[in-house]
Amino acid sequence: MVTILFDGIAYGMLLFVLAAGLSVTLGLMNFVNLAHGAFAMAGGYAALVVVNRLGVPFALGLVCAFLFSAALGALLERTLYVHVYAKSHLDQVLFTIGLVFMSVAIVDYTMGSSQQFIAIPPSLQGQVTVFGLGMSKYRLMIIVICGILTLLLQLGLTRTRFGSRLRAAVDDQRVARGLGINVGAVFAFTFALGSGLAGLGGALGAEILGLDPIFPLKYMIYFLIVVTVGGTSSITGPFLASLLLGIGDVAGKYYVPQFGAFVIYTIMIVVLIWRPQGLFVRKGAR
Amino acid sequence: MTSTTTTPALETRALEKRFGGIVASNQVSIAIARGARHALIGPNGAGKTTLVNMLTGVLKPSGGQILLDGRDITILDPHERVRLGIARTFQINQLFADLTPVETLGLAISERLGTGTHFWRVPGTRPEVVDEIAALLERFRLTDVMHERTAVLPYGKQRLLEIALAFACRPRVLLLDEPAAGVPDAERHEILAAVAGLPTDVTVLLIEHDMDIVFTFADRISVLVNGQLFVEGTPDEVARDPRVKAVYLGESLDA
Amino acid sequence: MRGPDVSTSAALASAISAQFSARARWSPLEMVFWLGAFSTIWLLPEQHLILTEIVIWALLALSLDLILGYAGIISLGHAAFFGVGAYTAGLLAKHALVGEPVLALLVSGLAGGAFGFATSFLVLRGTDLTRLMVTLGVALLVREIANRAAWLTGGADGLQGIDMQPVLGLFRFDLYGHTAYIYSLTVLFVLFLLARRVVGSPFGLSLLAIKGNPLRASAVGIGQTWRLVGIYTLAAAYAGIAGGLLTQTTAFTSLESLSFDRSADALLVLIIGGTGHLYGGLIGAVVFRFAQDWISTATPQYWQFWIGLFLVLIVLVGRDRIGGWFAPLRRLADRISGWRPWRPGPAAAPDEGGRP
Amino acid sequence: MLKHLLTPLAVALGLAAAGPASAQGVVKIGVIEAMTGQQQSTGVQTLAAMRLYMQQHGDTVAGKKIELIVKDDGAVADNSKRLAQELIVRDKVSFLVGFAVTPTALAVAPLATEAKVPTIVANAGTSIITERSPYILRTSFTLPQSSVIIGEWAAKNGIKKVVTIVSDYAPGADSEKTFTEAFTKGGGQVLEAVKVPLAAPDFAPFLQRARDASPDAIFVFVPSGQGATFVKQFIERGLDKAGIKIIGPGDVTDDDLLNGMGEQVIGTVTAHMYSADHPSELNKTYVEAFKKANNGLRPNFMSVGGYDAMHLIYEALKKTNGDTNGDKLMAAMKGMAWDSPRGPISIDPETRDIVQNIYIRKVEKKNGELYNVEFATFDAVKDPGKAKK
Repeated sequence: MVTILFDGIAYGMLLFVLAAGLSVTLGLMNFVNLAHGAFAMAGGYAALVVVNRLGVPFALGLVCAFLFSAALGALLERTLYVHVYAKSHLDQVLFTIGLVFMSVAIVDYTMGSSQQFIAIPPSLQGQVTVFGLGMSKYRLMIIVICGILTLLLQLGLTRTRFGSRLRAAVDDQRVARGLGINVGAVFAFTFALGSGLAGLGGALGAEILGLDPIFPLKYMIYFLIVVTVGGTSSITGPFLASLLLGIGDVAGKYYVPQFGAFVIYTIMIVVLIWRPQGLFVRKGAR
Repeated sequence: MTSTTTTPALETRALEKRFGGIVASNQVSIAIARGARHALIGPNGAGKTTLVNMLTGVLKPSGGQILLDGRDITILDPHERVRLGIARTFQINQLFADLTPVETLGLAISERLGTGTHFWRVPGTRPEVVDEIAALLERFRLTDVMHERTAVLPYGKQRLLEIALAFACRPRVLLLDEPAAGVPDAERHEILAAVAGLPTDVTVLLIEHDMDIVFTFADRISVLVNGQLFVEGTPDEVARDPRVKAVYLGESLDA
Repeated sequence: MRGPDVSTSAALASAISAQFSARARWSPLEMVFWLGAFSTIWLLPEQHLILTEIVIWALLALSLDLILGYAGIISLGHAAFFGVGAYTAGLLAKHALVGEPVLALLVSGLAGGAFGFATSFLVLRGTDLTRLMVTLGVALLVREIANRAAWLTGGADGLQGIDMQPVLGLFRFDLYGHTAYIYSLTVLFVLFLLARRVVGSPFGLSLLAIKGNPLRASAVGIGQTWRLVGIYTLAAAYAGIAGGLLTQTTAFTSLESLSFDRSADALLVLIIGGTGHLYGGLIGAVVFRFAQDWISTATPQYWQFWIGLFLVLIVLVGRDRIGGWFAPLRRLADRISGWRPWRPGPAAAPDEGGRP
Repeated sequence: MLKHLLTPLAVALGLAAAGPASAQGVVKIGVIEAMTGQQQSTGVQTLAAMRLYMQQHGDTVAGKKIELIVKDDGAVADNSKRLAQELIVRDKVSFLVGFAVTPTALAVAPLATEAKVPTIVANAGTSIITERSPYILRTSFTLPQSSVIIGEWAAKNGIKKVVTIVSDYAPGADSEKTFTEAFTKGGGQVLEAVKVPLAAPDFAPFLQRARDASPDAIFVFVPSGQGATFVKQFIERGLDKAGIKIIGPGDVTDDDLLNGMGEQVIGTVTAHMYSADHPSELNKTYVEAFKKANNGLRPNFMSVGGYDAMHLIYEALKKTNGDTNGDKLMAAMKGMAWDSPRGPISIDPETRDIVQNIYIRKVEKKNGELYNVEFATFDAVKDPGKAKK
C-alpha cells in the first residue's frame, strides 16, 4: 500500500512542477495557455539531445532543459503571446491549440516520431530499500527535486520582493499597475520561469510519462485538471491538487482498474461546479 | 393581500445592505405613493445606486423587506419583479448594441405579453406588438433612428431608448436612474419632455443629482446620506431644511 | 427613395413590420448558396464522400454556433453530444431496434438532446473559463464511459457489425456515397431551416439580448435559465443528429466521435466561417475540410503544422478584422437583395421649443 | 443579420476538380497508414520499407508504372473508411495497403469486397480481419501466432505461474486468450489477467499489482511504441530483481525502441516473426539499406509487413502481366510463397493469412547495440486463431 502512496506522491510532484507555470499564467494574466505541454516537451527533447548525443551528465541535462524551455518561453511570449492577452478566451484557446499542432509537427520532423528516452545514469536506476520497502531511485529523486523546487517557489513568492509584486499583480492587475509595478515585465519573467519549470518537468518525466511528439496533447488534460482543482491565486492550491490527482490516479488504477481515468474527471467536474475558483482557494479570493 | 388605494406603490421596511464591514444601506424605510413623482437625492456614495439595485433584485439585501403594492418581492429575481410591474433605467446605458430600437422595444413588449418564448413565429407579425412599438417610437422621438443598430445611435437617442425600453415593460413603478446624465443641453429638453410626458398612473422614483430637474418634477423628495434616510418631505420643506443645506454644502452632519 | 411621411402611424407600423420581415426574408445570396450546395449532387459525383463529411462537420459546427454564436456559451466538449448520437444510431442499427435510418436519426437527436438537457445546468453559471473546463470534463467523462463499456460500445475497437437498412426503405447506402450525401445534405437543409426560424423568432431575439447584455436582459423581464437550457438542449440534439449521420453514412463509429480533436476541430470550423450568422459552420466546414484534405495529401505526416499555423495567423490577424474583409461583399449583397432600410422622411422641421 | 454575403458554395467546391483520369500504363497503390497520432511510428516504418522496395526493384512491373498514393488516417477507423472510398472511387487504385490498427482494417473490409480491390494488411494483428472480406490478405502477423508459440515454450521451460498484462483493445484480447489457452494446456497457470488503457497508459500501478501476485513471469502485449515505457517501468519497479521474467509477443521488445530500454532488458525472451538480427543474407542487406535510407533508423517488424506487401504486389502483377482485375490478382496472390527478410513466408490459399516462421529470441548485446537474437525456430506457423475453428 505504501508503494502506491509513494508512486502517487512522485507522480503528483511531477505533475505540480509541470503545471505550476500554467496556474500562474492563468491566474496572473487570465490567459488560457493550452500549449504549456509543448514547453514541457521542448525541455524533454533538449535534455535528450544534450544527454544522449553530447554526453552531458544527466543532472546538467535537467538544467539545460530548464534553460532551453525558459528561453523558448521568453522568446515566444515577447513575440507572439503578447499580442493575444487582450483577446477573448476563445481566441486564446485557438491560438494555443494552433501552437500545440505546430510543436507536434516540428518535433516529429526534427526528432522522429517514435518514443525516445533520456539515458539515465546507473545510480538512478532500479530500487533502493528504505525501511524495508522497495522505492524506485528515480521516483525518489523526483520527489526530492520537486520538493526542493516547491519550497523555492513558495519562498520566492512569499519572501522576495518579486514574489510580492507577482502576487499583487495576480490579485488585481489594475491596482498593481497603479502602484507602479511593471506588470508586463513581471509576467514575461513569470511566463519564462513557468515554461522553464515545465521543461524541467518534461525532462524529469521522460522516464515515466515517455517522450514523443504528441506529449502536449496527451497530457494537456492533466495540466488543466491540476489548475482547475488547485485554483490559480496561490502555489499551495495547485500543489495540493497535484498530489490529490497523482495519488487518486495511481490508486484508482491499482484498486479499481476498470474505472481508470473516470475518477479524476469526476473530481474535476465536481470541483468546477461546487467551487469554481478552485478547491484550495479561500472563499473570497478572485 | 388587498392593495387598497392607500397602500404605497413601492415600500421598503428597514432595508439593510452590508458589504463586509461597509454598511451601504442602513435601516432604509421609504414609502412611495401610487402615481407619485418621488425623487431620491443625496451626495455621491450615499447608497442611492445600491438601493436601486436592491429594489430591482440585482442585489440581495442583508436585511429588511421590499413591498410592491403590498406584496413582498424582497427575494424575487429581477425578471420576476419586472413582470410584477417594476422597471428601471440605468445610469450608464445598458442597451443591446447589435439590435435596432424596433427590435429592442419589440423584445420587451413580447416578453411582457408572454410571447417572448415563441420559437417559431417570425417577430413583428402580431399587430398589437407593432402598434405598441410605433407608439413608443413616436412618444420617445426615436422614429428617425428606428433602423439603426443601437451601437451607432447618438448618445441622446440612446438615453431616450433607455427610458423607452423601461417604459415598454408597462411598469406600475418606474425607477429612473439619472435619466439626463451626460446628455448635452441641446438635447436635454427631449429627455425632460419624455419624463414629463409619462402617464400619471405610473409611479416614478427619480434618482437624480440635477436639482432643477428634481425641483420641477418631484412632488416628494427623500434625501439619503451615508446609507441612511436623512430627510423626507415636499420640495419646499426639503429646500428650507437647514440640515440638507449643511450636508450639501459640506459641513459634516454632527459638527 | 423617400418613404411616405412618417407621422401617419400606419406608415410607421408598416415600416416596422418591413424591418422585421426583411430580417427573416431569404436573400438571393442564401438561395445561391443552397442551389450551389444541392447542385453538387450532380456536378461533383466523385466528391460525394468528402462532401458527406463536410455536411456532417457543417451540422456539428452549426449546432456549436447555436450556443456560441447565439447564447455566448463557449464549449470545448461539444463532441460529447456528437458521440452520444453516433453510438445511439450505431446501437439502434446493430441490434435492429430501429431499422429505418431517418427514424433512428431522430432517436439519436433525442438522445443527444436529453444528454444536453441533463448537462445544461452545469454550464449556466460560471465564466467562460469554467464553461470551457466543464464541457471538456464532460466530454472526457463520456469518452471514458464509452471506453469502459466495451460490452456495449466495443471500446477501443469501435462499434462493429453495423449494417444499414436503406433510407426510407428505398435508397440503399452505396459504396460511392451518393445516397449518403443526398441523405445528409437534405437533413442538413431541413435542420438549417428549423434553426433559421428558431434563431429569427422572438426566442432567438431574446437569446441575442442575453448574450449582448445579460444585466439588461433580466431588467426587461427575460428569464435566462430556461432560455439557455432550451438552446443548449436544441444544440445538443443537433450535434446528436450529426453524430448519427456519421454512423449511418460510414456504418461504423468509434471513440473518435467523442475525442477532444472532434470538439476542437468543430470550434475551428466555426471560427473560420464566423459565429452568429448560422452560415459560419457551413462555410467553415467547406474551407477547413478541403484545406485539410489538400494539405494532408501533400504532406501526410506534417499537415498538422499548417493547420496550426493557419490557426495562429487567424487569431493574430484578428477574427473581426477578417470578418471586415467580407464587409464590402456584405454591402454588395444588401444592394442586390433589394432590401434598403426604409428611410423615413425628415421629421417635421425641427422647431425650437421641445413639444411634449 | 441573415442577409450576409456568403462565398457561394459552388465556387469553393469547384476547387476540388475530379481526379486525373488513370492513364492505362499506371498502377496506383493506395497506402492508408497512421502517419500522425499515437501509432505514427508504425506508419513511418511501413512507408519507409515500401519506398525502399521500390527503390531496390524499380517502379515499373510488367510494363506498368507503380505509383504510391499515401493517406494519413491517424489510426482512426472513420478516416480510413473515407480515405479508402476516395482512393477507390476518385483515384481508382488497384491495391490498398497499410492499416496500422485492427479497427481501421475492419472498417475498410466491406469496401474491399464491394469494389473488389485487393487489400493487404501490413500491420494490424487481430485474427478475424482476413475473414471479414475475401479481398483481404495479410503480410504482417497475427497475435495468436506468436502468443501460442510463447505459451507452449513457457510451459515447457519451467514457467509455472504467469500474470498477463495486455492493452485493452482487440489484438490485446486476442493475444491474451490464445496465450492463456496454450499456456494452461501446457500445464501453466494464469494468476491474473490485467487490462491496461490503450491511450497514455501508466504501467506503474498495474506492474505493482502484478508483482504482488508474485508470478514466475509476466506475459505482456502492448502496441508497438509502448514497449519501451513498459520495460523501463518494469525495471524501475524492481520486478526484474524479484526474479520475474518478461515473456510475450515481440511487440514489447520492438527493434525501433530496444536500444533505449537500457541494459536490464537483456535476457528477455519473446516470440515473434521478425528481428533486425535475423541471420539471413537478405535481411542483412535489407537492414543496411533501410538504415542508409532513413538516417540510421533500425527497421522493426512493422516495416517488414510493408516490404513484403510490395513484393506480393510486384509478383502478382508479374503473374497477371499487369492486369489489375481484382479477382485475377487475388488468384495470383493466394498460395504465393517467397523469401522475406524475416525468413520464408507464404500466403495461405484458404484464409489468405500469412504463414511464417515464429522465432523464440532473447535480448542480447551485440557490438554495442541490443538485439533480439533468435535461438529457436518454429517453421511455417499458420494462424492458430483460425486453425482451430
